[in-house]
Amino acid sequence: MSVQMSGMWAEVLEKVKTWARINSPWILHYNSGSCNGCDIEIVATITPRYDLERFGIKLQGSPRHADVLICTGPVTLQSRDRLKRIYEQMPDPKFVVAVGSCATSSGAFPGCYNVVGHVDEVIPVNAYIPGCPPRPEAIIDGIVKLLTSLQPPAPATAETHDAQSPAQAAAEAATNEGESA
Amino acid sequence: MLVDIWSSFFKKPVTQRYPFERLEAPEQFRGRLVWDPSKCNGCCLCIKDCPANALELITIDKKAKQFVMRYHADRCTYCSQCVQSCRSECLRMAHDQWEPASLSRHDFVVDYGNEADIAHILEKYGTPSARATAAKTSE
Amino acid sequence: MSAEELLKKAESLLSGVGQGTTRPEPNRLDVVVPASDLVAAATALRGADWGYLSTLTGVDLGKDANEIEVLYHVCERDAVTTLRVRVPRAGGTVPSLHTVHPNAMLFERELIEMFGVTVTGLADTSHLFLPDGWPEGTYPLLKDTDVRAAAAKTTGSEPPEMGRHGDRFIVPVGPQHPALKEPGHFEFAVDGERVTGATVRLGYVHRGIERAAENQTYTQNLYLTERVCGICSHSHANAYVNGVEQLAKIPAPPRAQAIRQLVACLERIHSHLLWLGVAAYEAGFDTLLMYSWRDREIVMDILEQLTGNRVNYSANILGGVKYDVTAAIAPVIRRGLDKLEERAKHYLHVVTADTSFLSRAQGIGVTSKEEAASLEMLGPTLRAAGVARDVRIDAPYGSYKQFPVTMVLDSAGDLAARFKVRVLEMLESIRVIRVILDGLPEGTLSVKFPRRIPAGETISRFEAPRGELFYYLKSNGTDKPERVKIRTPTICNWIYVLTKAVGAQMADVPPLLASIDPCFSCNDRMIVVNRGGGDRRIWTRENPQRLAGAQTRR
Amino acid sequence: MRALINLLFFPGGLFLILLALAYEWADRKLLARFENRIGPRWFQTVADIVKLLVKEEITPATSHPILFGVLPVVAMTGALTAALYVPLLGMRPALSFNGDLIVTLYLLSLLTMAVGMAGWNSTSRFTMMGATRALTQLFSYEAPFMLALLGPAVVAQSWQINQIVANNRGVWLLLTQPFGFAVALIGLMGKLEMPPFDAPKAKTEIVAGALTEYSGRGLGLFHLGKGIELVVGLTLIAALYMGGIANPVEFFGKTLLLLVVLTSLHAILTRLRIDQTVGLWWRYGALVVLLQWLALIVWKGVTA
Repeated sequence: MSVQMSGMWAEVLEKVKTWARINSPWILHYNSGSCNGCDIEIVATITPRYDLERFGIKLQGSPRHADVLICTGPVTLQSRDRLKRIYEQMPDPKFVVAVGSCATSSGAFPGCYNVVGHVDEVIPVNAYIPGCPPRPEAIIDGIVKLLTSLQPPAPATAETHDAQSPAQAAAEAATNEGESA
Repeated sequence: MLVDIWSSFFKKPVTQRYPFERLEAPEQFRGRLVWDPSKCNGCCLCIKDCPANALELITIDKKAKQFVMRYHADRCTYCSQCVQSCRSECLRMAHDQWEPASLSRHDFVVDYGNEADIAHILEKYGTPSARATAAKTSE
Repeated sequence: MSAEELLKKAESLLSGVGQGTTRPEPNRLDVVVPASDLVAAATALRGADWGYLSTLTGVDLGKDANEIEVLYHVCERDAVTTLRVRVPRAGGTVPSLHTVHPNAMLFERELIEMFGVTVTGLADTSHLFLPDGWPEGTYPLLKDTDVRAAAAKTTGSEPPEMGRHGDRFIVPVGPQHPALKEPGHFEFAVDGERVTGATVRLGYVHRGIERAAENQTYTQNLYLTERVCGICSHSHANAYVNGVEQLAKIPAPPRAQAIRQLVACLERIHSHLLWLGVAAYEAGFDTLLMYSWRDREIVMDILEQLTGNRVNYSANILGGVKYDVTAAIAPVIRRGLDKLEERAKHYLHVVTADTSFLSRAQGIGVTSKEEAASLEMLGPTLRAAGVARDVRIDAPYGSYKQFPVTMVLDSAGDLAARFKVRVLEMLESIRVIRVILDGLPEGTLSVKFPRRIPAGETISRFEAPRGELFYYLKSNGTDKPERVKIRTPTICNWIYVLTKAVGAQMADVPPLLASIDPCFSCNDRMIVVNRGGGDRRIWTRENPQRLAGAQTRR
Repeated sequence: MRALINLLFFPGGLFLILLALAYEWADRKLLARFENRIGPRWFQTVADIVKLLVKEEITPATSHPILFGVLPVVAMTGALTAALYVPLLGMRPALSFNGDLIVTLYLLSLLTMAVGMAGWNSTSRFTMMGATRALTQLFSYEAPFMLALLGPAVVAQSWQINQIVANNRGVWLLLTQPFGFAVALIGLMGKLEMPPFDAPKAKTEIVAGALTEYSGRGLGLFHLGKGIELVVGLTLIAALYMGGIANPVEFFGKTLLLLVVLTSLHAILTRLRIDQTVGLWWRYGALVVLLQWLALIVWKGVTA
């Protein structure tokens, strides 16, 4: 399907692709050695009070179905290779969010020997959410920041859409959510 | 269970629409650490008691009690032991700053102190460097 | 029978075997036993049905003494008998106790890989916590081992064999799996839908906390022990703080003790509600997950307003508590509890009367009272089988004497009974919180606590939501502990799950796994190989002993 | 030319896909509201499908590549062709011949066969178990489901769907044959693998069942096939048991009513183990439907 389309068509297709990727990010959760404080906060974001499904986020079981890998914990030596293996199995385009101070920088376990430290020593990380554990709202804030960063950067010609500040972009990315709820 | 699902069908959803409605965290909430340079006497008790090596005190002028506190927000475990250990009460945890998420690692190092000192520190030390403690592999 | 009579009875039982008995604390008895007749001592205690083996601690006495001391802690209600065995540091050998206590097999494995002591008569001596590629011959808990270098030399862990095992069909439930909120690797040999063999490999969450605790100060360890497990963080912090306060002989003021018990009960409600949702989700009942976690937000808000964090409350400091139950927050707690009580009663009805739910919960993993006692299980899983064992009632610590808790028991011993016991424990916690709020003693929140703790050793037991949590602390007069031993409740329930998994339907295994409320980060250990052969094994009384002996890793 | 437009755009392909996505959205939104949460936005299912179609497709090495690519297309076409014989939106079905009820039922179970084949083809453990469970479940609910749908055909004396609808105009067979209706509805839940019959794709046991290895285009097509099967099944039951469908308003009213019933059953029941589902179908499902047929034959004998 790599036929070369004329400029306008290609741009529209690209816009539709990004729109779809922003509005239906399926997440896969992997705990690489965390004390499960962050993991219960991640599951809490899916329950009625925070309900991530209003952003189109669904918790998936298999790496094949997932777009965003949410990783917690300071990557113990035993789960280091499994983390790499899971990351390789996910289809492109994929993103990684490191949740919790342990995933961002070995948080409360600097002195422990069986710990690699932080997730981005093992796989490339796109967004960090420190906190021990971060509140569910902070996790949602991190994911929204990641999603808005996928928005195509405002092209040189300003007439398509003006440069948006992240907060405004966050509102616009999920703006339909407002009226439909 | 049938009564349950139909009663919740007609009730308003309990979902809190976070990015659009932002509820304040309770008064007691332990958010980001805030340091007040005026009261600090450089005793470093907070650095000794921190379980995550998240605080570094860089002294510019001992006698005039001029310090710059380098706070690693990503290492901090928000346990507020430093607030408990500090005898001159110059540390407190802001209950309204709890959205530290960011896309790059370098937003997490916060330098507290007056601007002149911080500028002086930055060009002297350059990018934030971790205190090479024995237990922690340096960044 | 009071602690005094229990200890006298133990002393008489061990009179022939022990070389010297001392009473370091009113409820503890130390008996020095030579390695040769350790099994005789253990059998003497076990024969008279005196208690269960709570755990086994190794202590490195240092280069000059050139000895390792192995302590076997046997607990019966509020009395603790410790059998002390000294072995040379290099090449020390200790007989295995797994024929007497099935759980000893797991504790001995930890001893082998952490101290290098060889245990005779134990079939499976493979790694328990350490990663697969850990360099041989380096023992992390010996004082002179350079753990950083050993960790750097660790090679990658080999992925599970994805091929078929001869005739059997292996279903891997890998470290990443929707049923597991935490990493653990299970392999179920399956023919059709029936499970014929089960192996488990945990250790994915082993961070090396016990070694890290030895070179951090007592204050820093407070927050390290709290992060062993996120759901029962307060239990770990409390057990550690009780231990240090016993060492320093400075009890926390009564108001602080009461607030600690209040936060412990709130944590029990939040942990059981969380478990209710996850266990229902494993059985495929998503609506109950959504409802129980929606109601759990009430107790999370209370905890956030009281202590400032939803999960790791860090309420304790050495010698007291950080936050006070002010007149402003008490009514908030009461209002929340009224709503929670009404919802808990509704869940009790759902868990005992909903036919579609009971079809997946009744008669699954049934355990008789003797079986549960012989397997030395812990926590609500044990109480659901009818064995009355709860540290808060047997050995009340802190303010549990002032605000007693009544024990919740059931006799059916299957999955539905465990749901029922945990929901009733929630209602019981709500009642106790109200009693505490009414009778909160006045007084200061904390007392001055020295940085250096006088030399000594102590044992601190605490009833976490999943069962008895055992802490052994040894101090050497400096501001850093000499040894911190943590034994978490989930490790004692693993043998039960694996033996019950054999012969069960594949679809019942996730709910069975969830029924003991496993907390991998709590116990981050365990590899048990239970090939189970081809035949379907009928469970009988003496199976625990024969099974434990037959563990062979092919 | 008009038939082509009919086939590709209006009651056929594109419109049907959008209708399927709308029904899937209604199902998810309803379930969310049962669980007291907001639920997905209106364009959510469209975004999901578009994202899946543009995602990278990974073909596992151990599976047969051509079969791996073809099976989703087979599943999709099975569901689409079944929609030709069904009175969508109250309009005359595009194709209609004597005996098309049996063909529709066969085409509907073609999708489950394709899922079973896909599970067997990619040899990971979870897909193998998912495939065996999907096929066992197929053989357990297929017979009672078919018998339940043939009840109205016997009353209307013909095997042609629009003939049946015409003869039973205005007679709500829901009342005269209640057991048949119940078995048909629950059979549809078994066919769509909605909980309590979602053992073949039980998330907490075998990850995603037969579709674990699929990503991108293949997963999207299977997902669409399931959505279309939901619409076709609902229309079929509404047409046969609820006094036929004359105009779009009646179509939407009746099918959405059935969808509400399905989703509330989905919300309150726990997932059944595969042996429990087979037991339930063969012991109770078949028995009830045969009793229904016995009553039908006796009643036919009396009135004839």
